[in-house]
Amino acid sequence: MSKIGVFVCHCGENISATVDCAKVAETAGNYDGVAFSVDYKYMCSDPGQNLIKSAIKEKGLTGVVVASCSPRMHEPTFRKACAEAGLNPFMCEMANLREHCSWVHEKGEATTEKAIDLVRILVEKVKYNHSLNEIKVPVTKTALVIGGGIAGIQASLDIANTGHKVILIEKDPSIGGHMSQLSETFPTLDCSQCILTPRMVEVAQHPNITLYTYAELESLEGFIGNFKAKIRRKSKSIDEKLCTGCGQCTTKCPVKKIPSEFNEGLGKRTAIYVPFPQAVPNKPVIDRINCTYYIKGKCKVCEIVCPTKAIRFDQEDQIMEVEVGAIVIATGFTVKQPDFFPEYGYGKYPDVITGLQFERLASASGPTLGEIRRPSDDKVPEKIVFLACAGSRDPAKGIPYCSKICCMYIAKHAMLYQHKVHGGKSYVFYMDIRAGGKQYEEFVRRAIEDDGVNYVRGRVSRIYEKNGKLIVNGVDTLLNAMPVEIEADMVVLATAGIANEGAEELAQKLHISYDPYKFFAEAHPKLKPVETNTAGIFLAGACQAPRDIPESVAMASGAAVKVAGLFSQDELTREPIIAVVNRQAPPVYSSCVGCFLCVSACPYQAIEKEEIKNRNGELIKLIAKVNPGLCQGCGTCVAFCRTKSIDIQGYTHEQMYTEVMALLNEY
Amino acid sequence: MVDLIKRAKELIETSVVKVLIGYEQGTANKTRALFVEKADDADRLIFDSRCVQNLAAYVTKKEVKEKGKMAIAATLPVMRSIIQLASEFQVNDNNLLVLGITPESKLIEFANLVEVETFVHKYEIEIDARNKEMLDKLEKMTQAERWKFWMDELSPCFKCYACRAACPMCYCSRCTVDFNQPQWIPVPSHELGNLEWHIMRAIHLTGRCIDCDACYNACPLSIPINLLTKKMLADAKEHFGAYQPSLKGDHLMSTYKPDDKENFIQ
Amino acid sequence: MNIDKRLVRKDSLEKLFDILKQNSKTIYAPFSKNGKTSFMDAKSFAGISTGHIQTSESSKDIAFPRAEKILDYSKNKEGMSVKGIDFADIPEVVLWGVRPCDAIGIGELSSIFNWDYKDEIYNNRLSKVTVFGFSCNKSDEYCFCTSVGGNPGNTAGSDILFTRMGEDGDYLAEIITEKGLTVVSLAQNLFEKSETLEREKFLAEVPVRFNHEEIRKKLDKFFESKEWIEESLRCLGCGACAYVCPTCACFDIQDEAHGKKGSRVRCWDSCGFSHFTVHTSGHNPRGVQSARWRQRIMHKFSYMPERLSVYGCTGCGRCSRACPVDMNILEHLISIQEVTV
Amino acid sequence: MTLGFYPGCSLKGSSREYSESVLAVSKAFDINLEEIKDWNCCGATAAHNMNKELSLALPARILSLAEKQGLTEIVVPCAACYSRLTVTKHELSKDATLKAAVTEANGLEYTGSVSVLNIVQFLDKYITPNLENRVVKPFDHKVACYYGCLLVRPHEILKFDREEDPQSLDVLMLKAGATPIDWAFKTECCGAGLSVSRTSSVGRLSGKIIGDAKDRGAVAVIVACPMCHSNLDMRRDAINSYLGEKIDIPVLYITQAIGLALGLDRKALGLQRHFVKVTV
Amino acid sequence: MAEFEPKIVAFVCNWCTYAGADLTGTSRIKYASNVRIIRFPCTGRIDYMLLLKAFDEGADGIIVSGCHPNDCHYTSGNFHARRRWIMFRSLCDFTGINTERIKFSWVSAAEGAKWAAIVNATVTSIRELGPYTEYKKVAKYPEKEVTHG
Repeated sequence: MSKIGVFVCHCGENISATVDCAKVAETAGNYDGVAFSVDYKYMCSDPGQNLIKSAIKEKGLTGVVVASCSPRMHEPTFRKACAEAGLNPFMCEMANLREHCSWVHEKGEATTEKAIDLVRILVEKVKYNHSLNEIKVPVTKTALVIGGGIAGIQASLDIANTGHKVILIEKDPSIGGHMSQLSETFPTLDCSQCILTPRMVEVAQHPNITLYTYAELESLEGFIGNFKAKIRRKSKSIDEKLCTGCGQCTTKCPVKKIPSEFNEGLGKRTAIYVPFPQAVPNKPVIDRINCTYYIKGKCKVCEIVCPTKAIRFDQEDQIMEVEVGAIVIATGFTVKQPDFFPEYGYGKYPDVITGLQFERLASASGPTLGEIRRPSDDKVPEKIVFLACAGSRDPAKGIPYCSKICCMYIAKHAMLYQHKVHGGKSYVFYMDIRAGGKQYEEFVRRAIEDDGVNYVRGRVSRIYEKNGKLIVNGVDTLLNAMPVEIEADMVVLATAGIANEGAEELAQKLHISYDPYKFFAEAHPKLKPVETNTAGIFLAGACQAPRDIPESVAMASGAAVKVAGLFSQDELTREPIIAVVNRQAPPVYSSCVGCFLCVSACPYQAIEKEEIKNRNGELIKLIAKVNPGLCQGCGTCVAFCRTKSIDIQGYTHEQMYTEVMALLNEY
Repeated sequence: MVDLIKRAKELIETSVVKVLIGYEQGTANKTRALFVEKADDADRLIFDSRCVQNLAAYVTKKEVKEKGKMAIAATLPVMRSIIQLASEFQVNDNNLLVLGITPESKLIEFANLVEVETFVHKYEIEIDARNKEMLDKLEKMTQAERWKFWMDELSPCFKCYACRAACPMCYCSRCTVDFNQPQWIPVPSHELGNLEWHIMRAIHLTGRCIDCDACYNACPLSIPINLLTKKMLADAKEHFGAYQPSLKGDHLMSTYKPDDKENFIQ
Repeated sequence: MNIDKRLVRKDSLEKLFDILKQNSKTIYAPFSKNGKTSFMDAKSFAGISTGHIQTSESSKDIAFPRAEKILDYSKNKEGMSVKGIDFADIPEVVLWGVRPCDAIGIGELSSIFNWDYKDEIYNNRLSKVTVFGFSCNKSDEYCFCTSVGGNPGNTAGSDILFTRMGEDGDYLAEIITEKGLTVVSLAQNLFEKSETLEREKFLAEVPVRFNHEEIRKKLDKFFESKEWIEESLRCLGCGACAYVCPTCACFDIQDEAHGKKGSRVRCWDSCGFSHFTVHTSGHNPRGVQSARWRQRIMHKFSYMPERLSVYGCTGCGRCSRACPVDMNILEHLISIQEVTV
Repeated sequence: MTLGFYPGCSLKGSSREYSESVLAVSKAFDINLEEIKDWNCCGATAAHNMNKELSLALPARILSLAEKQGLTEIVVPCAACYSRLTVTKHELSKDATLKAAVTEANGLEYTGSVSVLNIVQFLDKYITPNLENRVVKPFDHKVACYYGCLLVRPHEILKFDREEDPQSLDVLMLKAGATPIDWAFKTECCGAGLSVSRTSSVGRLSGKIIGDAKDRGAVAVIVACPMCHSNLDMRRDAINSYLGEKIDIPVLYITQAIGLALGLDRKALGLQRHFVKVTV
Repeated sequence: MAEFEPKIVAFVCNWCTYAGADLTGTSRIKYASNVRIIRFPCTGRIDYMLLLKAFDEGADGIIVSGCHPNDCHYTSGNFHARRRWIMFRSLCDFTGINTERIKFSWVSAAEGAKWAAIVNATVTSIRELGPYTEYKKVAKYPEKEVTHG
């Protein structure tokens, strides 16, 4: 038989001014199973809490109902008080007499009646409460960072600097990401590599960071604090321990005409290669698709010239399993190939290039050593046209959203062009200029006003080649929609920033959700921008949406703090308000029939399949099982389950049913 | 169904399946389920327009499942049921072979459930004209008239649960009505018990019911309970697009679209 | 009491109905709707069905309702107060148009409710019922009353039995019990004396299909037979057969609580349901449908004869008609008779 | 085999040679084109600027007549007619009220069961599969395939070819033995309906088209639209005066070019009707 | 005769509407006292059978309320709930249950005033409809049993 204590608080006069607290306590005292009932001026005060504690001890209470303010205010207070008196904190419930009653109704019988009802609901509910223990989840204090661009680098360093271990994986042979490809950066025009490479080196040398380049996530299991990740380390075909990075092999490799990914196809590389001179690690990999040895079975020049005998033609991919407690995804983005705009002639005319290619042309480390020269004939373009929104904000043919970074980099490109090609003429076709950001608007104004870039508000309908010139047909909407025709030497398309190819598969491996554009979805657009729906997995940088460098870095540091916060405890303590699937004695085992509709309903991928086996190890049935590490306790599955086989602690079927019954009946 | 008999014999003789579920002549002018376990019994198989019982109700039955791999002579509604059951992990290619009987009464053997799904998807689930008319009639009534209609129709229900037993989708080992802590549905077949049982049944079948009318056909009192599930089918189509059982497991009621439309939430 | 035979003119039946109504009798009679015939509270004579072979449901719920409140309770400071049924509230009922196979079922049902404990509520309800039996003048392939000791003109269980003499003929009324006589006394002049009363040639012919005594003996050794499994594989485990049966008497007790107050309700249950015999431990002694189907047959043809000296089957054939999967009890009984044990 | 045929006004008037060549090529492949009886104007450029319901009712009537005539597939060589018919089908399929209004206005039942083929779709489906075997005189010339604005637009509705860089005519001409040039004016405006009212604009717009075709070495321009043909062929004087030179590149309908490759009689293809003499 | 005071049961989620109702309190906005709130973690947890139970036990009106679309604390509980409500409400309507007696709303934690308005509007409209006699008649176990029909 329950022994419940009811503690009615006056909250000074906040409650008692409109509610007859004595009557509430008296009525509650008459309910079955109520062993103690009292009203008091301030229940949350020390004497108030002591009243509860001593009643628990003296009367041997099995449950407590505190009728005072909102549980959102003082539930932790009273639960703690109960715990201190030896009562399981989850045997304490609160009736909200202040916010939901005394403050919103006039003094009178009806208000007191309501207060009585509210208390009765909780008295009946608490009879069905069970002692619950907080869930403790151990934490593996190693973070996995996926992606070695600026976001991944920043997140790794920030986590590593809090003293925790980091495993950083990067799919390419070097870390650095898109930022390493950039020439100068807006709005300060400082050299991208100059600010990035020290960080890259720091990553490589940090004692807390283990870096695996040429590596990808194979699979992920587990949950917050306890992930098991399988990492595929793609074969580099070299022994990294022996390789000194001397460069003999890359110099001698006979296959020299492979378009360089780093230079966006504007430069060439060899089959055994280091993507760029400042690469970290600065050790080569063999591109097996283009290597003569792998194609024809002979060559091996690199092996011959290698002074340390580090070449390993028979090396295989390795699958490595690591245990990590948190994951930061920083896989970045890619740009939409502009060939979906045939009218712009990308791919047809060599001098129509993308913004990223222009970065390489403008970069001192690029194929032209920083001189702006046309890919077709190496001439310096005298007239250049930049097209904004080549795919962005174009629901019909491109993507509906704004790629966000283009307005700024176009201004930068035009400015760099003006700085490098004196007397050159540059045009920018744009829809709107979006330069929200510190020093951003000023930067664009500088391009227009100081450097004389011609901004034309309008779109381009067609580009074609004529007599060695690119004819750009556009319109100037500020000039009464007059057609504009420019004979340009070069055209740069600000192509849309889109999610990486394979983002969807990665999201599925990680059990995180993604938006309609395949960018990874944050847990809350405003308040949880770096969290995902899966606890313990965080986002940094442009894998969530197109982001510029400062934003990527800020996100990375944000994610790092989330990881550090998680790692600051040895165990995660979670409220046991989670779902559970019932278990019964054989031969039933559980009333769950294993339809797994709950799996598709769960927002957290917290429901797994459990095999029920008999003593002989034979599979009897499959039932649902809730992973307590992943379940957040929303209860969507509970309302879904046809057989009522799944229930949620703290809001069980019996508790909620009883609340409804108690609300409408005399007890 | 000479083809079916021949194929059934082969399947049993070669032990591809242990049991084949089909129809046989029953008593009076009824047809009924036949479980062919010996090749000779296959001669009793028949198929004609009277064979409307949804045999898929048997594929989840413990006693039948325990026999081993099953084959089933499946009409279109049966195939639909099987796809829905497969999407709920109740059957799979390892335990079930489908011998389809097309609406033109052609026998068509499927290599796997994916093929069954493809076949099933060729046909949209359509509510027949007579019932559509009945739905229209009910929708045009006032709410009070509908209340009276259902109170009258449901009052004879004595809760024999033949509707549940005949329904392939009611395979739960413990139905909500059998749940008594708390007692969600009153057990007695009084007005409230009947109303809540039938509301719950219809909701549980929403997005799962393939409209075979097995529940109605089974009802010994001919209560038009299938109108409830038909209404849900029609409404789901209007709100979320036409329902088709699908192996993808994108169940109508356990998924959502952020832009689901309604006009009643303030 | 000796059975008194009287003539009731075909157009006197309505007059009889009206007189009963004038005497505050509640009359339950069969009416047809949606192709099903059921007993309903008859407000007027018009529309009472006569052409049907059998009603969909038996008339047992006149004394054993499918759901009946047996008490109200309320909790108070002093403890619990309980209010049972006031038998005075149970109306006097005439059950009109009962077939002999249902009428005889009343006796079989009563034997269960009076086996050991005398069920007060059941007996009280029954005491207020006067049964107007109507002989059968047609039958169908499901009927087998003659195989279980009944016949289409059987008087057992009826207070008055009417037999229509010819397609559009007058009625022969056999007044069987005191209760019947009491009713007749309300309308003496409608029950005429006549010398030309004939009966047998107007009754339906129902062939004897099996020997129930033989079956009973066979069942003693039949418990472990594979037949049960083979015959019941298609059984879906619903309760239709039990609920339409005139003699099935299983019930469940439910408490419907509303806070301090509540009611206790008796409602039908069926041995065909898979959860019928589940123990609290989870163990189910009748874990498969064949065991449940066997229970149904054994109970009616072995246990009841053994313990109550009556068969639990009147041969009405309803269960077979109602079954959604053609579980035909007659077919199975014949096959049991044919099988050598 | 028989298909429905909707010529529209141009094919009965200024572009008779288009009609002639379509019929000639069809005949060569044993395809009977059955004209829709009592057909009316499709409404073309004017109607949809004036009255939406009317602009749908006109093509709907044509489609209704085709249905009545038992035709399931109709060939519509004129790009403008094709555009109007297809747009109408699209609009009526998604708006039941509009459909009801249009049906009532026409007094003819409309179900939308007729499928509409433009000239390229028609050739693709019925001619191309056997074209290469039947070519007797390969059209061995450099050609500029000109699509104009209507043949492939609006893409959302027509869902045919790539709207900015279409390929379908090029592919056909390749099969007929020609070498299609890569040029930038495939879908640029020819001046269209300004032909009469602002001939000089047409001269400029069409001039750029003809000029580029010539610069890239084309010896013929291939079209699939009577309007385009008129502007590029009939307005050659205006074009020449804009370009300041005399260009005599002929403009051929796709069906004329294919007809030539098939070895059909030049007169049967109506080649004599052009303003710019067809020398290829 | 005293004015009919309807009994209204409110099923609300913890994170938005419950908090919104708290804000109504802290803002001291007055509203009708007929409503009793039952707190759920999320609208996704609200079992539609509970709504029927409320009518069974004599409620005259019901409010179901949670986070606005896209604002669910659990991301999608309210989206699931919405789908269920669409179907459940339609089924109720089809069986003749008066759906005017069930008010669905989105009330965020910032919408204290909206909560008060919803409650007041519901109380007013239910008061006009009167007690839910039809349902109550069915829900209470009939005093006299009859066979059927």
